[in-house]
Amino acid sequence: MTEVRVQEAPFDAGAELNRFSAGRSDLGAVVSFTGLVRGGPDGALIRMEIEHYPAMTGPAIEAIVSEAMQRWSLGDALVIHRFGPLEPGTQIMMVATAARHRADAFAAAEFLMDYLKSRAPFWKKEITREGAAWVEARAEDEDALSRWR
Amino acid sequence: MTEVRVQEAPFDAGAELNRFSAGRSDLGAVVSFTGLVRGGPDGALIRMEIEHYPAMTGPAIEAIVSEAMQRWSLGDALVIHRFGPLEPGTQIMMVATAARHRADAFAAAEFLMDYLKSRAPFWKKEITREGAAWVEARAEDEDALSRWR
Amino acid sequence: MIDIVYFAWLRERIGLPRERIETDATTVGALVEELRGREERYALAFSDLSAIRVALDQELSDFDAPIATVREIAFFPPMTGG
Amino acid sequence: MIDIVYFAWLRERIGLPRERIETDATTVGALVEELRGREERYALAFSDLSAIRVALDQELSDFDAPIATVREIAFFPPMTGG
Repeated sequence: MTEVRVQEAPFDAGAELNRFSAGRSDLGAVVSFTGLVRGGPDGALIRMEIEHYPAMTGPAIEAIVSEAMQRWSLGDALVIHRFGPLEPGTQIMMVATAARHRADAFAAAEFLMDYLKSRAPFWKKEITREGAAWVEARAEDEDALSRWR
Repeated sequence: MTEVRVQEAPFDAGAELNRFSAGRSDLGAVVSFTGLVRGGPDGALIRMEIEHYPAMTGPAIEAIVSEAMQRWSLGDALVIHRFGPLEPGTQIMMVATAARHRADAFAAAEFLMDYLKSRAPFWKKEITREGAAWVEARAEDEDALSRWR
Repeated sequence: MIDIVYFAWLRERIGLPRERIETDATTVGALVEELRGREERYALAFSDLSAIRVALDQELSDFDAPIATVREIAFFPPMTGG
Repeated sequence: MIDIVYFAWLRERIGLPRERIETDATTVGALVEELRGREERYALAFSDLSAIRVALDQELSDFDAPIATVREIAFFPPMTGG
């Protein structure tokens, strides 16, 4: 019932949200998160590149989604994550959750994001006019996991 | 910069999300919530009707949005809420928030929803084969406000 | 003269969405007492104040609030939007 | 024979994405020690283990884990997806 997609191609977040919400007359609440490539101060970013670990990425995300489905009363969940080169302003990834009650949909979406950030095997590299640099993990992202334990 | 719309007409949540996200190369995180009309067990609901207090609705929502913009580091916020007759499965309302960091976008969207539920002047009536009944406020919705104080 | 507006089941029980009245009441609570004394449908509609919210000139308020300078009072059940 | 895969700056510092090696190491940590001893680029790449994560057969693990039955070991920096 849930859907996980790891892809190089762009996706249309609005179309995905509509498709995900369509015909859910049993579920009243849909939450989505969309992650966009920030251009950085004065548009310094030329592009972002995302590397991933193909053999692990799908199973790791599926495991995170299964955990969310067990923790909350969810009707459905969707995760799309891109890899490869990404232009500033374009979508990196999205998650969506559907539930009867909004508290479940919100909590599950935040949980999915927190775990995807720090436990799914993606690495971001930023290419600017000054050169290329791997994005460093933020301590806040690791800390964010502690609230779900 | 923020946008509040109170309308009888349906809206396209996906198109609104895309429009809201477009060209935000300064903001990396967009959260949306969409509320749908639930059909009820075995599709008992014929339709929902939403009454509102036109002179108060707009200003009340604007005040909630202003409060959210002050509390979190938000780049933008959108609220759309319908009134009048609504078919099962269709959108009742949506909120969207955009921020640099996802924690701000998530918290602000939940705050907006909690306040819209209990502080914006809308009343839902459900029309089923058995008759019409006003939806009662849930104690959980009032309780939800306490965490923001 | 003050405008009173009713919404949802309050509007249905009282049987009208809006009325303009003359009153000497100085607070919302006193006005409600006066309305209750008018007719059975008002007494019924206002029988449980814990289930009723009030807005003065489109701002949420409460039953203790003074109404001397108020132009529009709204009575309605707890909101159920979102 | 065991496959080792590297990602992000670990891949760049070591200069290859994947290699197959023969080893007598029984844990991840012992394997890392062996790699460090091979060449300067490995010593540099593995100089700060607190900045390195490990996965055994595509499951997150740690440096104490045994590797006797493992087919693929992955080394990479903390993930930065989402």
